[in-house]
Amino acid sequence: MAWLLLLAPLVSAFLVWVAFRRHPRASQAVSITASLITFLTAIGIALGKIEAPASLAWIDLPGLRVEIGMTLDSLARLMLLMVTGVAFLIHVYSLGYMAEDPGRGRFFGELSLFLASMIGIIVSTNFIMMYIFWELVGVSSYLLIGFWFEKNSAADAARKAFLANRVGDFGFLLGILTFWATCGTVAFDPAAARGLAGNSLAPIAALLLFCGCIGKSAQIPLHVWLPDAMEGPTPVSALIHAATMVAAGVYMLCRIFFVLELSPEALSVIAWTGGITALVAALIATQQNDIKRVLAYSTMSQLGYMVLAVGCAGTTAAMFHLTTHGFFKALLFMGAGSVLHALHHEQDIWRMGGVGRKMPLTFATFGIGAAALAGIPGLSGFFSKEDILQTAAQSKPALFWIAALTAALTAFYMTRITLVAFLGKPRTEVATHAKESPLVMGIPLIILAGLAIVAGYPFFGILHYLGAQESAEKSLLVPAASLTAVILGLTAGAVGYGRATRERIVIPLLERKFYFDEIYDWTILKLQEEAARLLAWIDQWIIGFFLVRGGAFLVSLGGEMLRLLQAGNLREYAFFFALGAGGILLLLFGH
Amino acid sequence: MEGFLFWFLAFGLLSSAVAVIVNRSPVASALGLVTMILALAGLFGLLGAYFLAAVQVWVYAGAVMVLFLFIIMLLDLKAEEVTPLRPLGVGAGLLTIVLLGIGFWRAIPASAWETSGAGAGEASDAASIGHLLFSAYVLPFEGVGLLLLIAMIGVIVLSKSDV
Amino acid sequence: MSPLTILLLVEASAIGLILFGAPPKKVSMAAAAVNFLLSLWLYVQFPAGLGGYQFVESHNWIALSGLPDIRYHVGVDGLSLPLVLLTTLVTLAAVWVAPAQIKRAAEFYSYLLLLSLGALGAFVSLDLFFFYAFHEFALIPTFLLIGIWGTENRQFVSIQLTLYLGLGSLVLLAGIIALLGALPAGARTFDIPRLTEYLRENPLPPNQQLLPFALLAAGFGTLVSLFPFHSWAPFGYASAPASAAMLHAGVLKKFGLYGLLRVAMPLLPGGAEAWKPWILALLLGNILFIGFSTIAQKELPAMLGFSSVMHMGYLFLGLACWNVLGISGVVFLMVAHGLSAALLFAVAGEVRERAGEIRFSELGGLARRMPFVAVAFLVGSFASVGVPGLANFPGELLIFFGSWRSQPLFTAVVVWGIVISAVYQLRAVRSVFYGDLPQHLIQANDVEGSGRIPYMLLMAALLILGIWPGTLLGVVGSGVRGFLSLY
Amino acid sequence: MGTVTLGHYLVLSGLLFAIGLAGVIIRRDLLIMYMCLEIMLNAANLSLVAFSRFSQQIRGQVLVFFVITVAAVEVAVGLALLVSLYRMKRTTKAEEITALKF
Repeated sequence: MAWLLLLAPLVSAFLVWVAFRRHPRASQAVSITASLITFLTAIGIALGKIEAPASLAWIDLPGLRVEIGMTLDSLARLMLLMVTGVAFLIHVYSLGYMAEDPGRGRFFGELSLFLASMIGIIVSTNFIMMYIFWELVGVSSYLLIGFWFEKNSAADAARKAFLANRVGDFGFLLGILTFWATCGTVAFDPAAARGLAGNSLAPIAALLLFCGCIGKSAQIPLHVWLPDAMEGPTPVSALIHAATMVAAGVYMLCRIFFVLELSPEALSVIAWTGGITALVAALIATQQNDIKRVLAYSTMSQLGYMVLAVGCAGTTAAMFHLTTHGFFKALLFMGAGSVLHALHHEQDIWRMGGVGRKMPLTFATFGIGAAALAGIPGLSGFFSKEDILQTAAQSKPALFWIAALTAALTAFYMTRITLVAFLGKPRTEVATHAKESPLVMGIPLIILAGLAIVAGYPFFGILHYLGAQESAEKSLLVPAASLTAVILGLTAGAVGYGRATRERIVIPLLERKFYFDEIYDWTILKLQEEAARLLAWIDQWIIGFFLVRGGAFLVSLGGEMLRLLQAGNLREYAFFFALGAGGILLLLFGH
Repeated sequence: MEGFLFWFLAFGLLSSAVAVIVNRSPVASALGLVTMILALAGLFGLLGAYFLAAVQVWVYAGAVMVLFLFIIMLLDLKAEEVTPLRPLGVGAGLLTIVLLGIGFWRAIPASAWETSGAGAGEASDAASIGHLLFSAYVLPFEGVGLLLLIAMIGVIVLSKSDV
Repeated sequence: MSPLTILLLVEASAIGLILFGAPPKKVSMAAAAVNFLLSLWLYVQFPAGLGGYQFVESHNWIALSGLPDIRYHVGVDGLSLPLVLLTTLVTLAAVWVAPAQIKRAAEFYSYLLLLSLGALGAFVSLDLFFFYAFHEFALIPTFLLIGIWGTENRQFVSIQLTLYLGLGSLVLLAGIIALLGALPAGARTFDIPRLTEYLRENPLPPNQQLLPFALLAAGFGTLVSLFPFHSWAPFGYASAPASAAMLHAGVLKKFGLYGLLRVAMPLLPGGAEAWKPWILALLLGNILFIGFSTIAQKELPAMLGFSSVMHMGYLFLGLACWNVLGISGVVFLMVAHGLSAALLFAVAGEVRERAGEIRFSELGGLARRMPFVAVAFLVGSFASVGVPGLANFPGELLIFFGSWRSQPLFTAVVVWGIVISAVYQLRAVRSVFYGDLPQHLIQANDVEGSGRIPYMLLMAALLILGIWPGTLLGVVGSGVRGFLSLY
Repeated sequence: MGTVTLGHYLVLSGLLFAIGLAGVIIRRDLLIMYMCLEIMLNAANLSLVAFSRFSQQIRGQVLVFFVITVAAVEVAVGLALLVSLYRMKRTTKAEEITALKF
């Protein structure tokens, strides 16, 4: 039964690919059914009605046994519920959002493929299985970002996303190889990992494995793909680049925490990477004008939080925040998508304004999401963020202050986009004519808004599910600091953008995203381009021309020279004959 | 006596061969060739091959030399005043002589210097050669006959198909 | 009669029929289909548990004094059977995608079949003489196919390719002679199983293995485009007609690897050990040097040619590590690379044919006009990049695992190749199929109807092997274990 | 003067052959080169007869008989060729006849 989790979306993707690409209705039906089946199966698993099946041997050779199986522990169950639930809602939402797109048949097939890969990551029992689905998630994300392939920017963004992920996967694969070579297995087996304990390879393995997370969860320095990935259709942004795929990196860290915890050095690196990413992304987010980009940077920033939490050994806090973030970030993206849908894909917040009055439902739900993200007490984001800050304060105080600063910035930029986009007067023609989106998009928004409110409370049971113990001592400093931060951020946002009709604060460094893209363009891309051109030149001229054709030239030159001897002069021939005959005689009898 | 005859004929043989090469006039060269053939016939005789000596004189000195002289006259060849010998060619020729001379010298097995007695054994006569020709070598003999025929036809064709 | 002989006879008689005036495309497709089904049947029938050679047939052919007996000796084991299956499948696809209206069609199709026949013969031969001769034999149709039906610069390219490969074969021949010469006269034989058995029991002294192995490795290496003996490959494939490129890059090129696997490394393990650092250094050239050169290519077929050279680096790595994982990975990846290269070259042929353009700068947005071709290219690209779910991934993975234990740092550098290949392959996708559709490509149209079947066959094979590698690994693994347990 | 051995004859034959070959190299006129060829053939004949004599084998002389016959044939055909060449090229200089076709 549990195989349905993987099989249903895979079969759906395959059917759509083979048969239904040109038949949107059939493809929608198949894909949504598949997603519903996975959701129901996930519920069944969570309720303990469905057991994990026996593993199948995928590769079985001496020295390497790779199984395709299912881990259904509490970590996986929680993640399954969140992913399949959000995915199902997004499938439904896409019905409305993509209703007019001629290629939506293909779209739903790719969504199914993504869902299958994502579930694969969650249930994997070993590193290789995780790597397989890890890569597949990258592929489906490539396909979905490049869904509007005729747009140059989308095509480029897709490629960039895949490559950045590939670089991360390179490290991930090396980490797997290191782990396997030391521990002799690729299974998630804490007992086997003891081989790594005290070994000088432990930090190396841990950090290499972490590379996978850097790529997938868009941590600095491989984060550049995530904002560009917003070129994809908005449901994709919501599903992949907010709620699920990018969270896979954090999930992976929790899953392999038994390796990470062997090396405190590696944990610090992880925590600091997370902290810096959280801060930098939040800073950038304050200066972006594209509503989806703001959300993208905020996603990055929140992922930084989670990574920070893992680095501080707070996997429970990380998973908690991952779940609540999944709900409210999906909500925010879908709300933004609803706005874009109404505004004919106008994404600049300065060209919106007053949308809130035209689209009350969207505004209300978006507002709830924004408040949750900002960490306003009483909403889910507050609880989970609190947990992370608590963890950080206990193990790495410096990071705690960074995290608190980030919290203030988060409140600030969320206030900014909400105020600018939804309140005030419409600033453009399209904004004036905005209409509320259809109900098929509205219902998922309402459900998610509900989840975004309640998911943090103890009665909802996420923490309990993760098996967290109430920690005895809780510093009062943490709630105080975070509350202050949120209030500061809100006030600054409200003051700064209360009635703004244009940008008042311009910080080029932040607007240009710390020049990451430019630096990469100038260094890595240029360098690679030049190196490629140089090597191709060497290959063509030194090896292909000079050596190969030079060799051929030498041979033909030798031929030309020997030809001079074959001039047809009888007397020369006779002389050579004499030389030859004399030579042979001397050779035979000369001793 | 035999020794003297050998050295005498050998000297004649080599000097007339050299004469073929060094003489500028084709006619003189041809005459040198004749002398050489005669000296060789003498040596054949000294070796007891009287029949061959006779054939040598008939075929070479008779038929072949006449042909050569005939052609010389026909083409009206003069001494090589227009195309004198070149030092390079002469050097190469001398080198050839030295090289091959040494080569052949070294190639002769030591036992050959002990095999003397040219007088030993029967002098071969035409009869025994003829006997062999018509028994063991009858097929090559016929073949040579055919070759002569072909050559004859070939020569006729060559000289008739003038442009 | 062994079914393997039947495979050869089917192709030979198809060539005969074509020369006697039968419709070329139909006959060759029928022959290729029969062979594919037959080899599929062989594959299913193959008793993987038994190990050793199956479907063996052996006759005396030529016995010359002073030379070992030359025997017609065929058979397959877990290493060669997958290659036979690959050959018949790619042959079917190659004759199927070939245009029916082509100048001198009878010759064209009989050369294609000859090429396939040569490859097939080389893979099933257990006699060194036939093994070598079949491959040499296949070079002739390659030369003609490029020289007569090739595109830009075909005369120069066909001559360069043929001379280069001929030279490689010559070095190879010298290696075979050196190997046999190093044996005592009584032990000299062309029979590969007997040679293997003899050398296992009486290995040559290490210093006597050096020269034969170097010659064999250089010869086989040239045939597989080991850096820096690769210059024939990229532009040869770029100029070749699509079907010929499919058969050569997909199938015939694997002969060199198969030869290293079957002859050079098992017979001369000491030589292999001694030369291993060199082979590692050269394969790094394949992966990094050629990998970067691939990025700079400006035309689709040339880029595919370079990428095919680059991927050979992984195969050499798998051979060099010489353990169960590595060798299984090599056999698996040979098949996978054969399929993906064939698919990509076929697509490049369609693009050239239908869009009339191969330069990246002039192409773009073709996915809108040719969705099916675009999907095929995407699948081929993902396979070649090593995405899980497609056949290349398990092969590459096994090779990395096989090689990691003995040289982790080196392997780490090589693994970077997965990023390089993603860079150039996705760039190709981007510039050919994504983005704006230029005005001059508006009239390009898609492959329709039964023309899609060969692409579907190749894609299906890639998918099946990628999703469940056990379909192939069962046979390969048992073959490799049996094979390695001999040493 | 001493006894004459097989060696003497062989050296004589070798020298004659060398002179003949040197003649082919030195002289530039086809006709004379032809004569030198005859010298070389005769040198070979001499060693054949000498061997035949000293090893008491008459068969060597039969071979010489054949050689003489073939030499006669060769001279006839060769001279005919020479004449027709001369008709075409108006020369018998070896250097001026270097191509295989005209």
